[in-house]
Amino acid sequence: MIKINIQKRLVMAGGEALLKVDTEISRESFVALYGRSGAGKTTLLRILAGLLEPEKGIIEVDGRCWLNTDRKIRLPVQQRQIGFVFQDFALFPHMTVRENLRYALKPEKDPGLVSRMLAMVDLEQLADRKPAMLSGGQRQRVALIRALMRKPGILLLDEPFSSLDAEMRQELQDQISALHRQFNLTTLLVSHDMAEIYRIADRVIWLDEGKVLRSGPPDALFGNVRLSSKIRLTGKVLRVAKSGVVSIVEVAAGNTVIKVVVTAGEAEELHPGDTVGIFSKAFNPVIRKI
Amino acid sequence: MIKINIQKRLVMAGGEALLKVDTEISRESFVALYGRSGAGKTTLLRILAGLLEPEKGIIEVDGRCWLNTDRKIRLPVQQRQIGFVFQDFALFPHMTVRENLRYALKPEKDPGLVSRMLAMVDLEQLADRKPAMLSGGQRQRVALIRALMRKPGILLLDEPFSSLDAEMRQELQDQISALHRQFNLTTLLVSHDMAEIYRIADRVIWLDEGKVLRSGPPDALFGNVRLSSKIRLTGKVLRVAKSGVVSIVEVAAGNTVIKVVVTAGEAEELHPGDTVGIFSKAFNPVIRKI
Amino acid sequence: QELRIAVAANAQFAARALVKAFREKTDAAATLIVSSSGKITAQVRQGAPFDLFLSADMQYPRMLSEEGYTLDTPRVYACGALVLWSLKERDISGGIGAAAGQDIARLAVANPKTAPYGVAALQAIRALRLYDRVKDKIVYGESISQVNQYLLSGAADLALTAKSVVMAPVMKGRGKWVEVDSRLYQPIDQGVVILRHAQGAGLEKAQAFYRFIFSPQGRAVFAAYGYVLPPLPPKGGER
Amino acid sequence: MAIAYQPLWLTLRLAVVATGLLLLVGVPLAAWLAASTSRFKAVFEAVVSLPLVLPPSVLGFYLLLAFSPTGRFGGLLSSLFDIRLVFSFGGLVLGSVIYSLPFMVHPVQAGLQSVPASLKEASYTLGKSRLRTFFSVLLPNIKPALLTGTVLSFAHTIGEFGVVLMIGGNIPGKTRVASIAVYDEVEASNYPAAHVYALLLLLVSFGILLLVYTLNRRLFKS
Amino acid sequence: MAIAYQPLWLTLRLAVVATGLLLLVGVPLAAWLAASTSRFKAVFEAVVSLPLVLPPSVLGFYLLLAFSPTGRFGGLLSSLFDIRLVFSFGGLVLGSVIYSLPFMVHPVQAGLQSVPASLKEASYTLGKSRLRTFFSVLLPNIKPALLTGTVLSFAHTIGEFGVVLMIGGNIPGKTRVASIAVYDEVEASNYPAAHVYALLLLLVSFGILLLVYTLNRRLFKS
Ligand SMILES: Nc1ncnc2c1ncn2[C@@H]1O[C@H](COP(=O)(O)OP(=O)(O)OP(=O)(O)O)[C@@H](O)[C@H]1O
Ligand SMILES: Nc1ncnc2c1ncn2[C@@H]1O[C@H](COP(=O)(O)OP(=O)(O)OP(=O)(O)O)[C@@H](O)[C@H]1O
Ligand code: MOO
Ligand SMILES: [Mg+2]
Ligand SMILES: [Mg+2]
Repeated sequence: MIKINIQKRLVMAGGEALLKVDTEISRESFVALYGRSGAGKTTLLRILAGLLEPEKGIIEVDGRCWLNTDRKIRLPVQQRQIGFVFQDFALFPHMTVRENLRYALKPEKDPGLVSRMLAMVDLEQLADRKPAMLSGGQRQRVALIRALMRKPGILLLDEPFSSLDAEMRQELQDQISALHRQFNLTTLLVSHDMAEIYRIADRVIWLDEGKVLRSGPPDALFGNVRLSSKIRLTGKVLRVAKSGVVSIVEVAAGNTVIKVVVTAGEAEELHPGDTVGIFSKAFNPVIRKI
Repeated sequence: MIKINIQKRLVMAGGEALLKVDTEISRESFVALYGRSGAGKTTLLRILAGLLEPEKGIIEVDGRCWLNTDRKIRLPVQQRQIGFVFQDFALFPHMTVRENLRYALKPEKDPGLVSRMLAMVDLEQLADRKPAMLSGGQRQRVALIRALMRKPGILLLDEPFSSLDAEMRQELQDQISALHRQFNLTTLLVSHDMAEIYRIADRVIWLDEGKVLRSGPPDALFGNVRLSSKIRLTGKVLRVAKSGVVSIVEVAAGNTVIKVVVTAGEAEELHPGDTVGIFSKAFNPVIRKI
Repeated sequence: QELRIAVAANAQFAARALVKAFREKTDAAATLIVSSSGKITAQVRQGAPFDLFLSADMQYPRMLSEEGYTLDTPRVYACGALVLWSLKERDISGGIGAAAGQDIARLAVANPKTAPYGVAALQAIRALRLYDRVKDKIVYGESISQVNQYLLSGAADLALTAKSVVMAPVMKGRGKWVEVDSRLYQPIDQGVVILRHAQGAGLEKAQAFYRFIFSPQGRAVFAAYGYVLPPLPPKGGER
Repeated sequence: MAIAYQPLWLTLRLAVVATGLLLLVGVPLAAWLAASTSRFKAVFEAVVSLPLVLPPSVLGFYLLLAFSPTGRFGGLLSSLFDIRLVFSFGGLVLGSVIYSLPFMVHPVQAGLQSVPASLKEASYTLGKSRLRTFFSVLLPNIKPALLTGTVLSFAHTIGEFGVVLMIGGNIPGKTRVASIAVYDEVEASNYPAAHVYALLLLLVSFGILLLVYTLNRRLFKS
Repeated sequence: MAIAYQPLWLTLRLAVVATGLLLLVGVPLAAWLAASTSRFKAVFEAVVSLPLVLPPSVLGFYLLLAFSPTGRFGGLLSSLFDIRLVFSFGGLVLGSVIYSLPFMVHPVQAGLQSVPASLKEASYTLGKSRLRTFFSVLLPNIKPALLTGTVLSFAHTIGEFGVVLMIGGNIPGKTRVASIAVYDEVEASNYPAAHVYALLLLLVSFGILLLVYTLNRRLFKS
């Protein structure tokens, strides 16, 4: 069980604001931190890791006090047994990929782990390269497995999949899911991607301007109506084009553009940029693998 | 018209490989570079920008020769009239956000542009901050508008949306689309996100191990059919749950989770992680503003 | 341990010859430590391991003796003579007055603050009422050695230096020089003292060398280097 | 005990002029070395450090030989431009610049080598020339290194006296800088005056250095 | 013309020992300054540069006063540990270390300040102590700055002679280093010998510097 109750002043895009989080995370859960850019996700992760100190706050992990500003307790980063993947990767530029991993290894741990991890993310061939010679996604993978080398109790991931292609992303998500279960990890993942969160997280903390807007299981949070054969999409109006007596509204919804026929009266209320919901009463979807 | 015909040796994850691209990009098109991590996307962009020289090759833009290794021609980066958004943002750490933008401004350009751009990406409040004090997504937005300040002829974007939340991402995509049309830009965008590509690109170059695997319009390439009042969504299978004689398949599509009822036989072919298309024959959508 | 003799720069040539002769005679070796009298004095005060000090004047050894760093009072071993020196062929037979000439841009003189030869040189210039005419041509060398360097490098056209310098073997045939009338400056009495550091066998060696300085052979060496010899004391300098 | 302030002024003038020149000369040289991929780069790097390994007054002696009107370089200067480098302020400046060159070049080169390449590239893609990029992007990003080079050069020029003593000729008001003045007092066993000079030199230098470092922190923070 | 090689050996020994000590003392000091947020940081930074602003032989004079057995510090050392710092090799080493300190501290501090904080943080999250992080992550990432500090200190110790002459006393085989030997020959107007010494000093130093820079390039490339 992780208890967090912290306060920190931040200067946000909309002026000064307080990052104020009071929540509990149960052991071995997979929690996603969701929220707009600048909401305070990275800051919260850094406070958990001990890289940043809040003005006021308490952090307790499994009954052990990591931070208590009132009692001036502050467990050093090193003793927090965490794995952290930085948004900018923070690979050591003077070490090769292998050396980066070996550095992370605890002395007693078996050195074969390095090779196994490299194989897992398909980087064996690049093991002797310096980070500067890697592509963005390759760097991200190195950062990810480096954080796993110590088999930490808590894994903190700051957008670890943002530069990965869909295939690699899914593969790594699965692997992290597996590792999460295998090593009984508690994982906190910063992500912007609802689908991703839906896939691997069992709880979401939705931050907005430093506050917890909502939190709970992903499907409850993202407000989907679970009714089979019913569809509700949200999207943005791209264009409203008159076509005879009716108008055709193009709506961008996720990865699709949907054209909807509306009456002239309805069309008047719709303008490009509007957020709209699309509902369907009689929807008989057919699913096909591609 | 941009003609590219280049060769460069790369050390890929799977050993050495040749980046070999021979293609043409028409003026004012919006081209997406798609491909796995390490496929050579960034490298191609850097070669186009003049930041990297291929072993052999020709680049011609609107009849003007930018590069010809045989004739030893190499137009300096500065004269290529490009905008470049780096994967690591490359903001100038000693300048504030505003100064970063002002630096990019051509002397003759109106200084009001800086404020307008800042407003566009919702960063006015942070204009006087140094990049180190920004969140990842905020940095990305600054990098993006900085590249646009010079109203370049060709815009090169290396995963410019990877650290943005869905809303901001969509907003910026729309803005780039608009700018692309407004300034008659030719835009090359590196992206891993099919949906994103589908939304804003009109052509995709799919790189794999340094070679062009396929290229063409996104719907042809990713196989989407656009029919009004018809819906076709692509998504990923999240879960397949038996429910009596039928099974319920949960599919993540964009920002929505859709549940589809399938027969037991159909369910056997579907596994979590599969990419699927969802079609509907009889779809009578209702649209409502929210 | 070898005898360590600290010696002022101007006396180093004569001292070197002296050490050689001493060695031939007594088979005892000595090491020279060449420095400025001021530095040597500062170092002796802080316990420098020197046995004997051949100064460029009487003032420094006198100070040391008064402060108790020596075993006796200083005694004059030689009187320096000032010479006017030129590398180029030019008429300097008229003495320092040549420095006022059109063709002379720079006259090198030792810094009177740090070198006794500088004091003497300025006394001579003043005595000849030349100071105002040459003062803008004067460049000051930290020591006699630097004055020599100014002349030898061609940076200065004329130099007022010690006669012992131009008499030194390394300077043979380098330019021409004339002696400055010794009545124009106060005699440059150079003193020697045995330092407190000399003890036991070292003291015996130091005393032997001290005696050698004042022996006829030693005096001949100083004479050969152009020094004026002080009159021998009635009892022959035995201690 | 009369304390002459002239040497102090002269020293400050010398230090300011020499440091200024060192910035003008050393920074481009450092930039060239940092960017160079020449096979002989190591040779040039070693050569830049060489003035250091000679004792200052020996270096001064050789500079004296070189600068003297009867020497080649000095003769040329003297006949062509009527410039005399020995026993003149100009000579002191040149001598100090040569001697302090490594203190400027090395730190700045090291600083330039640590700037991420993407910053330079970003500036190029924004249409900025190499020169503009150098001044607007590279230099501001190596402030600590520039500061190091400036402080080391400045302090070293203040304290340096071997070279200056040799080629300057200790001419009051012209080439007698403070370091020589203190030295003279020590040599003359005039310790009280030496103490006063040394203290003055320390205080003034300390004041300047403190100002520099404090300003630097201020500027850095904002 | 007899060339004594002893001073050369002594010089190399001095330069190696002093540079080694400077690394031991200067690097931690630089690290402390780089990390410090103390209000008095600027004061400490200025103090580190101060040995530079005194002429070497004047600094040497004050060190002589301090180190001498009749002085406070020297007296303490002499009575407690029977260590004598004046006119001994140990004194030369200490004097050189004090005088060359800024050449080590400043570049290294500047280098450390330019390392991105995230590298340090990443190492902490990997459970590595501050010390381990410092040696395994920070130092390797400021190689150019370390090289600068080492080369400047080394070269400067080779060429330095004012301090060494004053506190060493120019005793053959003990404190007569090469720089003093050249100086002596120049002082004795024995120019041929001076040229030979100077050339030797230049060649040896050049050789060492070239080796250092070449090795550095090699190591960097791999
Ligand atoms: N400086 C370099 N020298 C040699 N090879 C390099 C260099 N930089 C990258 N590579 C290699 O070239 C290949 C292509 O890299 P590139 O950065 O173009 O990939 P990418 O398609 O942009 O990948 P990502 O989506 O992960 O950013 C990679 O396998 C990488 O290891
Ligand atoms: N060092 C800092 N000092 C003060 N404020 C900061 C600092 N770093 C970031 N901020 C501000 O705090 C807010 C939260 O930043 P944070 O990095 O936690 O955002 P985030 O949720 O991770 O966003 P993103 O998704 O863009 O990475 C932002 O508005 C940012 O401008
Ligand atoms: O022998 Mo000196 O140093 O010119 O007084
Ligand atoms: Mg963040
Ligand atoms: Mg890339």
